[in-house]
Amino acid sequence: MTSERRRTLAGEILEATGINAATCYQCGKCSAGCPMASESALRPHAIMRLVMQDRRERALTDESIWLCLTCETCSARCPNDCDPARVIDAVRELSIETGVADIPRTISAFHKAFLEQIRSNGRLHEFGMVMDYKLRSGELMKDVTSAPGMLTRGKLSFRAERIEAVDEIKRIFEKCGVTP
Amino acid sequence: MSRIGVFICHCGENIARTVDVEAVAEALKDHPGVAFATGYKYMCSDPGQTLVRQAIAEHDLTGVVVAACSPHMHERTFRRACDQAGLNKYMCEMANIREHCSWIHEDRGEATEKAIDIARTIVEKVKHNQPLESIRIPVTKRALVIGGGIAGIQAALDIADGGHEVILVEKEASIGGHMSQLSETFPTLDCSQCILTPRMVEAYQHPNITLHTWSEVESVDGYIGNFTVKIRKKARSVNEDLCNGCGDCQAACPAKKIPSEFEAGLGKRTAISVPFPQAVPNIPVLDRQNCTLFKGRRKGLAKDACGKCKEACLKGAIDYDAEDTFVEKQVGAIVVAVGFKLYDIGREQPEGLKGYGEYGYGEVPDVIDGLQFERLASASGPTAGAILRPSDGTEPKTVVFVHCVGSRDPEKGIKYCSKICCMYNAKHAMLYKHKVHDGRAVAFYMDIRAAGKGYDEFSRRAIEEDGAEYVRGRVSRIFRDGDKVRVWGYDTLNGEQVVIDADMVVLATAMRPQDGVRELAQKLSVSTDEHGFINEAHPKLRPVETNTAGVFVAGACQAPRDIPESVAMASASAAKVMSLFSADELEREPAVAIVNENTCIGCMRCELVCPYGAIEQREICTVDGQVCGHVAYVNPGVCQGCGTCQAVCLSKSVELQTFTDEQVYSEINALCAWE
Amino acid sequence: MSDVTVTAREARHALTDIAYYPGCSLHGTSREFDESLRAVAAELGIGITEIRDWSCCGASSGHTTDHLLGVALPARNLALAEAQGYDTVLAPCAACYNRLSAARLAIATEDGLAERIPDVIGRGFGNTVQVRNAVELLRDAAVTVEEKAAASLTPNPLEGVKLAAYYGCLLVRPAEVCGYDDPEQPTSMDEVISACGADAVDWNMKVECCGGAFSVTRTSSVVRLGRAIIDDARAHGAEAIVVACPLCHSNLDLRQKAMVARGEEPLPILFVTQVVGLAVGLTPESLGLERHFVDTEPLIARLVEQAGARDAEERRVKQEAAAKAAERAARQKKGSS
Amino acid sequence: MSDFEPRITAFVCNWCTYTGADLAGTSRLHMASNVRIIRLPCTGRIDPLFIVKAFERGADGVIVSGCHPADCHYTSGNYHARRRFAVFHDIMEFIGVDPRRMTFSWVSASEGAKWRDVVDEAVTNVRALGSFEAYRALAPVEDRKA
Repeated sequence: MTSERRRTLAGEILEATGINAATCYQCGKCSAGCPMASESALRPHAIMRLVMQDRRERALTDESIWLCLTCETCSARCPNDCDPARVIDAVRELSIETGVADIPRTISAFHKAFLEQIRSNGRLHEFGMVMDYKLRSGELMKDVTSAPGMLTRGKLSFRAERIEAVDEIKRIFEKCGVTP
Repeated sequence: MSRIGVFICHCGENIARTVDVEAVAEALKDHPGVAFATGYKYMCSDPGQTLVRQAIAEHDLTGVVVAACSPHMHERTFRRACDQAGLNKYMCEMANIREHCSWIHEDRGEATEKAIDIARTIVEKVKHNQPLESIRIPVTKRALVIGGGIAGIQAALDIADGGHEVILVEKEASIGGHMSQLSETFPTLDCSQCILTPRMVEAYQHPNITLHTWSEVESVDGYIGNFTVKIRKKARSVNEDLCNGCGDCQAACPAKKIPSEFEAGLGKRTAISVPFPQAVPNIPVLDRQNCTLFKGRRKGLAKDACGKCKEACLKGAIDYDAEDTFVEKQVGAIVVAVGFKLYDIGREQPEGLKGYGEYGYGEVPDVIDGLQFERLASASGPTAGAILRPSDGTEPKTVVFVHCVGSRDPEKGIKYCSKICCMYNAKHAMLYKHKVHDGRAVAFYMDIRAAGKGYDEFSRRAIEEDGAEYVRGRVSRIFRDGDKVRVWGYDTLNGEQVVIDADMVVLATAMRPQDGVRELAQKLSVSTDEHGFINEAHPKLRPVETNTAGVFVAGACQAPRDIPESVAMASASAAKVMSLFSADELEREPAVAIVNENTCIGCMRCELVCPYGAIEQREICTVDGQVCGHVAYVNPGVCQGCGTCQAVCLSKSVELQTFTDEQVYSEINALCAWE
Repeated sequence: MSDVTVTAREARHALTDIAYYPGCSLHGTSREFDESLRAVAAELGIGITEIRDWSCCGASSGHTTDHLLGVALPARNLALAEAQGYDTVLAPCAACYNRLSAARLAIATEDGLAERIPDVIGRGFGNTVQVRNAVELLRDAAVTVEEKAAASLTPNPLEGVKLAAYYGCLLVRPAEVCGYDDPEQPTSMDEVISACGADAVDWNMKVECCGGAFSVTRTSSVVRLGRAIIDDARAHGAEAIVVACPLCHSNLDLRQKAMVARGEEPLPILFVTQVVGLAVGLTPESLGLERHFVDTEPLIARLVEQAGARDAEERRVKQEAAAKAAERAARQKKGSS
Repeated sequence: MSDFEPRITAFVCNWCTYTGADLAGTSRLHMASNVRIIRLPCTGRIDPLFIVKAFERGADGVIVSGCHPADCHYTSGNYHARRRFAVFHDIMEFIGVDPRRMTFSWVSASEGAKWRDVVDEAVTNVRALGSFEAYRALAPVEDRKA
């Protein structure tokens, strides 16, 4: 049975999250409240449907899954407890694993830069992060105007905070098989 | 030594084709205890039965086995025949060699062999049959109907017209139930009041109906045909015999600002009041919670703070010191028709439900529920039928109707479909469009469920002719924005978010079981489902019976129901009640369990497993009357004869008549005749 | 569920000796949240100690990239608090609060996770510490806040100030993770605001999303969502929006520059701790109010002015009373002679 | 062993399975003739000793069948039966009766075809297991005939 399921997208989602996509009856309440609906091609209920129909290609490669703010509004209001937010999380993970992800450059750059900061310092060094992000995303000039303000307001510092047990963090990343 | 007659039927060719009937007769002739065995073409025919009767006389038979069709087919027939011949009818059993043999086998040899086995087995059983008397239960030909909504009224009228006494108990001040609150009814749009009120009056004036309003069922004892019910008549503070319903008390009452339950909170009432002008009976109830006088008394004031109604009443019908009284009655049957309530979806939920913070019900005045819209649309309502929104009394130009609020929502509501909402939403949209021609009606739905005569046509009409806009998708949020109510929805059909600035929103909230139905079910020992609806005895074949004999169910207390269904169920229960009342005594097969008090150890495991509560403890005394222990006792009136008690009895002290251990074991033993 | 989510009732116990998990933002872009929190905690007698060698919770990048990572990173910090002998962790940053709570829930409910985590983080872990946020903590201390506000140099300085409590996503959703307040119509922050003597306005965008982590990556979205929130708050008469989340703060504060540039009236965005600080009479400097992009000066000025006016009024009343008394005394003199 | 025909005793409830078997008959569904039915009001009435007795008297297999859960004519009799047999099943195995000789099933009044399948399957299984000799070794249970 499970091996049967593992082959379908819905099966994999079930394994990863314990959520049965078939419980979604497409009422659209999730999409009605989604703050990003106006900007994304696939709305929460559509992603649920693609999962149900095992349309892996469409679900995993669409930019929309990367436009989710994980604000959880959909899950909070879902009448049938389908937890679309969690499903979308899982779909994202799958799309990374299978390498088909078409992550908007800026967003992947952001996540990568962010995680790299954590891996190497244990904490987020925003200044370093922003610099790294700019390099990864190529958005060099964006927000440069606010950087000075950040500095004068003491919101950004050039010096990174590094925790003592950085190796612990590196180990966690290895254990989870994540390399930014 | 028993002398059993075995009668093997050819059933034309049906049995004889595959079973060698004569061979069977031959084989049985020599079987110990068999005095006579013969075959015949049609055993159930009159000559066939005569043959049985003669044999009983000639061979002085002590038992009869008819090897023919299924006992479900002809057991009655042949038992009657035996009875006529003076042989106790419970000494007659059937061996099923048709359905269970000749019809399902081809090989004549095998079939014949099996037929012989079957006949032998039953012969062995009959050897241990005992002459029994069928149980006769006297029937009190008076019915109790609980609930005075349309279902209860219908059931009461049908039974009363059938010539039997009916006691109708209603917990509110007037009968009429939810139907009296409705404006117009789908799919015909005829006025609810106009079709209901006459029935209410009829029930009130019917010589065979005793009406107890402002009353509740306190306790129920006994069993089918013989229930004893105790009814609590709650203190009305108004003498029902003296009151002439002039309404002077109501006019005099200073507490006029109390939200009216009948108007679903959209109107006000006085502390002493009749719920609505057409109330039946037209006798007010004094609401002690909100009455100035009783508030004063609760505060412990030395002198009564009010008394205007008493002064105003020329009949002297008002009695501030009235107390609850009780009426005890014998009834033979009970119809439960306590109806439903709406799921109040406000944020505060007493019963573990979550409520809908996102819909602002109870916080945004112009977000109302279906029943409130009924009152707005009703000619007798607070706005005299004009659609005006609660907040500022203006006419809403855009009204949003939301389906499935609480229904089909396991997370915040209940998982079932409330069934009537699709229809009343369509009705509401229509009524609104009929009253506000330039208005816009938008309905958010998941599916349109309009199965019923003329139902789908009706909901289509709302869309096609009255121009209601149907949007497929649930609503995410409803909130107040200035003097508008903003609705965030989604159109799943063309994949767009839909934002509507409405003037009023109507939520089709779910149908739930009436308060206190579980307690009532307990009193009646009928079961309820996970939601609290009353369980029918069989979902298909016994839809208005309950698992307690003599208790029937009608209307929305069994499941979400619309008016026609409720009425149909009510008439069905009435028919059941009347067939029950058609005889002076109930005759029942003596298939009941009997306890051997000498061996019973009083462990009462039987009481635990009995599905009918037919088993109770009974004290046993020594000769000088000293209680020396207890044993189980089975009430034959209540026992239905499942035999579960016997299977769990440790001391083998309980026997199910017609299926005793002796009988079963001798059947089993007979099967080794295979050797 | 209730054993892993902290209900207000559970939280009522001891407001002292709490493990403090500031999180990266409070050490960086939102240090005023950290400063004001420490100042307020000291003032209210809430004992908080920073967790030794805490690390980042992974924020949304963590769990959007890998579920296990998203659980492990918070778990390490909970394990630290456990090891350092605490039973409650204060995570003022809504994002951290959410990640920490979510991790607790996941570990308590997902098969095999509880067994797996110690190996992943290389530490023993019993999942015993409760996670609480700043709003929750201040709501539980509301009585103290009222007293202090009444007793401050200029009593109830925030009196009459209209504030919009903005919860956003991470404080209230998902309900089974947060669960300390109603997910659709929360009241905790409003309670804190009223305790401060200010008026909590009734508005509509309390729990709508501000754009969260998209601040840098999809600024356009953040501006769109932020505007809706700011406009609604202003429409309902708010003089400032109160937040308890660094992300919300920077999204609403920093991104308002665009609007201001277009000549729109800016709306100050305050951390809930700053509001409480002002109420109990702490100085704006000690609360880091100068660190905001949207100038809080006008608001402060208005408070000072209001306080001044009230003092003047009181003084006038006193003088009048004194004058009357003097007159009366004089008249009596006349009469007696 | 090829010509061995198993003898199977079926304990069925009057309201569901017995009626279902009637339906099989009226629908002329042909099936193996090895099964002998003993009619009881409800599976709740079935004392495990009935089954022991059947084996003791030389049955090679036993079928117990009643109403589907929740459809019991007596509301809960079949639940009690179910619990009882859950335990009983293991006991039989313990005393050396191959559980495959026992079939427990639910056949409603409308499932004539299902009854046919239950019968044929039971017969095939028991035929494969061969004649139940062990019963001769079972301690003779004293006849309950009074």
